[in-house]
Amino acid sequence: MREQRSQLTRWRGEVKRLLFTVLTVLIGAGIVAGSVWLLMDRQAAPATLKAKIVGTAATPQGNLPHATLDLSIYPQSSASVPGPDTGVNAVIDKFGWPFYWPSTSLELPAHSLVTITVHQYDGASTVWNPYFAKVHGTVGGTASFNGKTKTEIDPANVAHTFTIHQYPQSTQPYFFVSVPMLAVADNAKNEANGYPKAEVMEFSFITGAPGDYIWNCEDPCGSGYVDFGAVMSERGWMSGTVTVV
Amino acid sequence: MSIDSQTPIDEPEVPTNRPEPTHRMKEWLSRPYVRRILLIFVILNIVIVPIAWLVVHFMELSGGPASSIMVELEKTVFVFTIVSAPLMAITASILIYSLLGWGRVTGEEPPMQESPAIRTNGIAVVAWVSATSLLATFLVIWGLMELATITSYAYGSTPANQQPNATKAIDVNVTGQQWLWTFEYPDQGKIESDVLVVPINTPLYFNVTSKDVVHNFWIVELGVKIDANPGAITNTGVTPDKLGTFNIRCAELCGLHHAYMETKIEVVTQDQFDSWLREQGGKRTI
Amino acid sequence: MSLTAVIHEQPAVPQPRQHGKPGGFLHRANVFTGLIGGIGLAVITYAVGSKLVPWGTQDADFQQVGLNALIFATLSAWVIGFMIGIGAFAGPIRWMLGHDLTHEDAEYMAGKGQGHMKYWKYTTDHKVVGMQYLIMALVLFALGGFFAMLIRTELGVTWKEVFDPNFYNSLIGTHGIVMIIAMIIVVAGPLGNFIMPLMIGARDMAFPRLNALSFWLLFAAVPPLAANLLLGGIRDGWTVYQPLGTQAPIGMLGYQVCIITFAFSTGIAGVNLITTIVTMRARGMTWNRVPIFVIGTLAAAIMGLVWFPMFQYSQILAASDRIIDTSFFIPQGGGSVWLYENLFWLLGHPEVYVIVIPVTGALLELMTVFLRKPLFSYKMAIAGFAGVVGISAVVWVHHMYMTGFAPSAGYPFMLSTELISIPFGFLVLVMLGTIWRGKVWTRLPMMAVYAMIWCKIVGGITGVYLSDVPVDQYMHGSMFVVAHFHFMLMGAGLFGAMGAIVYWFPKMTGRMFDERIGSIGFWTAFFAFQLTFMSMFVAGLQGMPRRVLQFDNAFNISNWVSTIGAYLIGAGMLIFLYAMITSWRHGKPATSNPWGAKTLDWQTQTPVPLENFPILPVVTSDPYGYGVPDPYLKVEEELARDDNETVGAR
Amino acid sequence: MSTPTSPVLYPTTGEPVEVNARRNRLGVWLCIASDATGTVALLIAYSYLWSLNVNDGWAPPKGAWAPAWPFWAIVSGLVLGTITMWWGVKGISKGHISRLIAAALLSTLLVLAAFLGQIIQLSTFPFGPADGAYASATQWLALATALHLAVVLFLTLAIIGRTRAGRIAPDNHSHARFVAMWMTWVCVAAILGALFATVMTDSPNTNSPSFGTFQE
Repeated sequence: MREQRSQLTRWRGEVKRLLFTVLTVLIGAGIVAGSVWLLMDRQAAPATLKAKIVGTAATPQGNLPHATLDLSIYPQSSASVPGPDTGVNAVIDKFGWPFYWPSTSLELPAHSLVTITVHQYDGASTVWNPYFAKVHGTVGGTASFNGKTKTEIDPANVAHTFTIHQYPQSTQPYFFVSVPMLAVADNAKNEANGYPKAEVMEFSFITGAPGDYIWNCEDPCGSGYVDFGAVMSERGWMSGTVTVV
Repeated sequence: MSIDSQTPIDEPEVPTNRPEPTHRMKEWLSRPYVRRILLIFVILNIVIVPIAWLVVHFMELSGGPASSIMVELEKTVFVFTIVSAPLMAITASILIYSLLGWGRVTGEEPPMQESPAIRTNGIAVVAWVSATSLLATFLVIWGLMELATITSYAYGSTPANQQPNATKAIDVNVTGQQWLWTFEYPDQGKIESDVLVVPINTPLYFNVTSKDVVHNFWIVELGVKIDANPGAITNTGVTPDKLGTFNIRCAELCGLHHAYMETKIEVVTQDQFDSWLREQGGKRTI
Repeated sequence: MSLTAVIHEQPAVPQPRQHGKPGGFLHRANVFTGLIGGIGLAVITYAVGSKLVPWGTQDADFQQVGLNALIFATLSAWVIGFMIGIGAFAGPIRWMLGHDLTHEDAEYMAGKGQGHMKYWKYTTDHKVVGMQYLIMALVLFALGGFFAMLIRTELGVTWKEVFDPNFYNSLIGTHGIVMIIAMIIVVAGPLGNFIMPLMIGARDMAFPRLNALSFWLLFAAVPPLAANLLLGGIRDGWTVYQPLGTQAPIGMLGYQVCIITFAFSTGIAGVNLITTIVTMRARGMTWNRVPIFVIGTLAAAIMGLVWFPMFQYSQILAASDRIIDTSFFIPQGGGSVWLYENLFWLLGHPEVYVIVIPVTGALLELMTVFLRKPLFSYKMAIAGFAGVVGISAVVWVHHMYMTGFAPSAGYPFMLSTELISIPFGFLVLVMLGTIWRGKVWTRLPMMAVYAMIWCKIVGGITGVYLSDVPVDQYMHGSMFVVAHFHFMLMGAGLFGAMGAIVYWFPKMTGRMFDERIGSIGFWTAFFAFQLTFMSMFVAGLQGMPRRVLQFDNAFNISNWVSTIGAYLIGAGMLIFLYAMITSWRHGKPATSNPWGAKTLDWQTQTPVPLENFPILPVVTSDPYGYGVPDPYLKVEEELARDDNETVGAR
Repeated sequence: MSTPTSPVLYPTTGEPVEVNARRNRLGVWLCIASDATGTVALLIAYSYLWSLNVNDGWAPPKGAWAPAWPFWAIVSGLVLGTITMWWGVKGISKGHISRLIAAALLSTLLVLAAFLGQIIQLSTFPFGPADGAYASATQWLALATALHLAVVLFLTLAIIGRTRAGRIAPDNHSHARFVAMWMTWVCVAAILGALFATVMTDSPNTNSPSFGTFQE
């Protein structure tokens, strides 16, 4: 009789230990899964900005759907344009960070001509690498700066650049577009909306098959060592994603 | 103090008059466990050596080798795997046999039956040390020779010293900036590109630098790798000998978009290269 | 073991004047006052500092003026305030004033009659410090393992970014440095402090107060490191190559303060360990009778002591680059990135041996017990340790083959790096020779020996690839490197450490380790480990660079395998942890010598009394007197007789 | 006075003070070794940047090298203080307690002078930290000396305190000796720093590639 009870208690002990072992693992898994979910939620990219299809256009590659996209670059957020405040590093002081607006995660249609118009309100900061003062990858290798068509601008007069480049996927078409953004003169006076008169850049390029790409500004406009810190190293301000669908 | 001058730990526990070495060798080889371990050793070698082919296969998955340097690298990896296989095999076979052959003991209490008190064994020590030293020496010599070879492949075609092969080297200025590679052909009319387009079988000479932080310029299938340092120019070179498009990656963490700091190298024929130069507005100088 | 007089009860030792209660200020100080002091001083510093430079003042770069200085001062203030609060400065001040410790003071500080509170105080008893180190290591492993799970999640989800790239870069950096610190302390901390003095028959460490200091410095160093994730993270891997580190946000300062503090902790611990081993061995423990684990600890302590200041200064100078705009690593101002890499790797490589050597020593120690065999060729083991310590000083450039800072340096450093594999070979020989013909007592610690030898061989062979400049030209900066050093540090280091901790668990906690559950966890983790990092080798061979969060589809399969394996490792480690905690709380009570070992640490009773040995032991032989005469010697004798007869006949 | 029959015992552990002193001496040597590698790290940094002259950024603007005499003034103050301390140690080993107190007092004053001199030198360098690599390296060498001197200051003061409290006696004066040993090492470190900063000024590398450009 006592035999059986001791048997029973030992058996109970075994089961209990087993359950607690499994429980420990489950708790660990729960912690990891929960924090992954939290972090993804915390670091969500800004709402996607889709290019609008406005018809078809004749291109070197024949008639393609024509899509347009309007972007603006603000020197710093204001009452009229709040600007982004995302990312894990919200504690870092973001006063005076320039940013692309309305969004930095873009979506473009595949196999079509895309025309991007940028209203640029920020001042100049010399670009390290003169390569990025030239226009690359657009139709005809040119862009229109305030209506004037050029292939490059003065490196000392570049405010930012819009540079799309390759995602590390060998299966998707190579895609590279880089256009410098003309700077506003330092003595330009502000208008009603609190910003000076915008410089307008317009350029078109042809997208290939669907794929994921990223873009960022190549003109050091941040802070820290060689001005590539701060805003230049944060998603959602001077860099983002480009999805071709 | 007397207790301090006790017997040293390597006291010889073997009789002073040993049998002749040949006899002892025969006797040793006749021991069953020795034979079994040797058997396992042979089997393991048969299992392990083929890994050498596997390793090289993995290295070639992405389309290489596309240069003589890469060929040398794969050869080195292959040889190293072969020569280190026996080391792994002997270790593994002893471990395996020790779990099966010499008598396992289980239970809660410290085992009563004790193992043979082998303090040391001069023959084993000498054999092991000489074997590992020989292995290391071989690896060093092989490595030094290979290093000399690939260095000559890389720099043998620099404008500095008269290169053996007739074709003049093409200089390429490689600039890393967060997070893009840009290439400049100083002798071809300073044309610039985001993709590295080069003619086949022509020596290339890279001047690599960085605009900001440390990057690492890695042409995977060509076996070229050198850091791009700010404030310094590093040089390397290669002669591509396979047509096709290969990967250029950044192999040194360089910030936000390090993972995306990739581009292509297109190895094309001389004619294609010339026409590419022309449409880039460059001029042919070779 | 003959006996000697009880030294510490000398009659009529003239005592200095007793100042106040025993322990003086330390009577009130504990970790909570430490936290109060640290947080208080940090807050005050921050408030005052931000008054000096009003928040929001921007320089031309829109950078917060003096932000770096402010944060650095705040974090340092935390460290200093904590050390004040815990009472670390009481000793120096008493020494300065000549108020030396009385015997009562010393006994109070050793935790006499304080129950569990002594684990929360500036306690000098080496056993308490060892326990504190053990808990600290477990906490750090939990933290680093958690980061590892996040990293593998990102790499397993190959079709999208799970995390912000910056956060991912901070993750890999924090995971790296947390695990490195944990691996450095996991054996030399708990076992080096708790077990080593017992093994050499000492009453305590040579400098008990430095012992407490080294632990609490480590304790104070961790919060700044953890804080970096809130301050923008360290976005450059654990090596934080400059000038990327100068570009990174203020989280970098957390890393730098942590390393500067931790280097002090390591140096102090090194001084303490070396002095203890050299000067406090029991009577009769001549150098050829010292247990091999003690030698291993000595070797590690020497390397840590000598090389850590290099690392410390690399971080001090990097911090000054950020704070006062010096240009040690800033090329525009004449600084050199190669200088940082050299200073970093001058420690960075010996540090690997600081991790691996004590583990090797511990396993060499315990395998004699589980094989009931003497250590095979003690002298070879010593030579192996000595060789590694010696050569480790001249191999650091093999981390820099591809930096191009001196292309011709590849030749000599390839030589030295290949040479260091020879002393490592000695250690492997000692392990194999000890296993040779031994009857294995298959307990968990012994299984760790098998695990370690396997991982060491794999890591060693892949290390041979990487030590070779031409091969490194392909492997450098690829996933292959990651897999290699995980085999060395985690495979050989961590699994070995798990075995060592299981072996000394009864002595440290007074309870037996639950080996059934423990083995489940151990083997799950071990085989999952093979899965994870073998497939990582494949990814590296295919050309996948390390520290990337998105990569070519070609690497997907091996990364999925790695991620699955990593999750299994996590599960195994949790099971092992559970086994540890339950056995700690209500495991089977342990006898004083459950393994039947011959070293001194098992000769005193369990739990170990305050001054370890009621009477100090005297050593009359080395601790490896296991085993019976070799049966095959009879065979040889017969052979010899035959030979002699043949000789006589002639 | 200790006699062979009854050695002076260390109160905390009850061991003879000689045993304790031998132990502590090893500890001091190890601290010196560790601090030495730190100093070597600084000297490596100095000479490395000196030899590279990256981006032609070694020399301070308009050749404003740091004047040499302050370095040597500071070093001489420190060396004098060390000699005095050794003199006091010799004294107490002969039994003159007052001589050790006097020596410690004197060397405290000398070291204090050196320390203040170091602070003044740091604040009056003809360049700021941001003025190139020479400026950075030199200022850190000076800063390291200042930190060393601060530690020494504490130690010499402590010797006064301990001797007056009777903790340092003719038969138990190892701590005074240790402090003198440490001061000797600090002298070596300071002299090395001064040598580097005053002798290795003009960089041997006259044509260094300037930042981020290709000039062969």
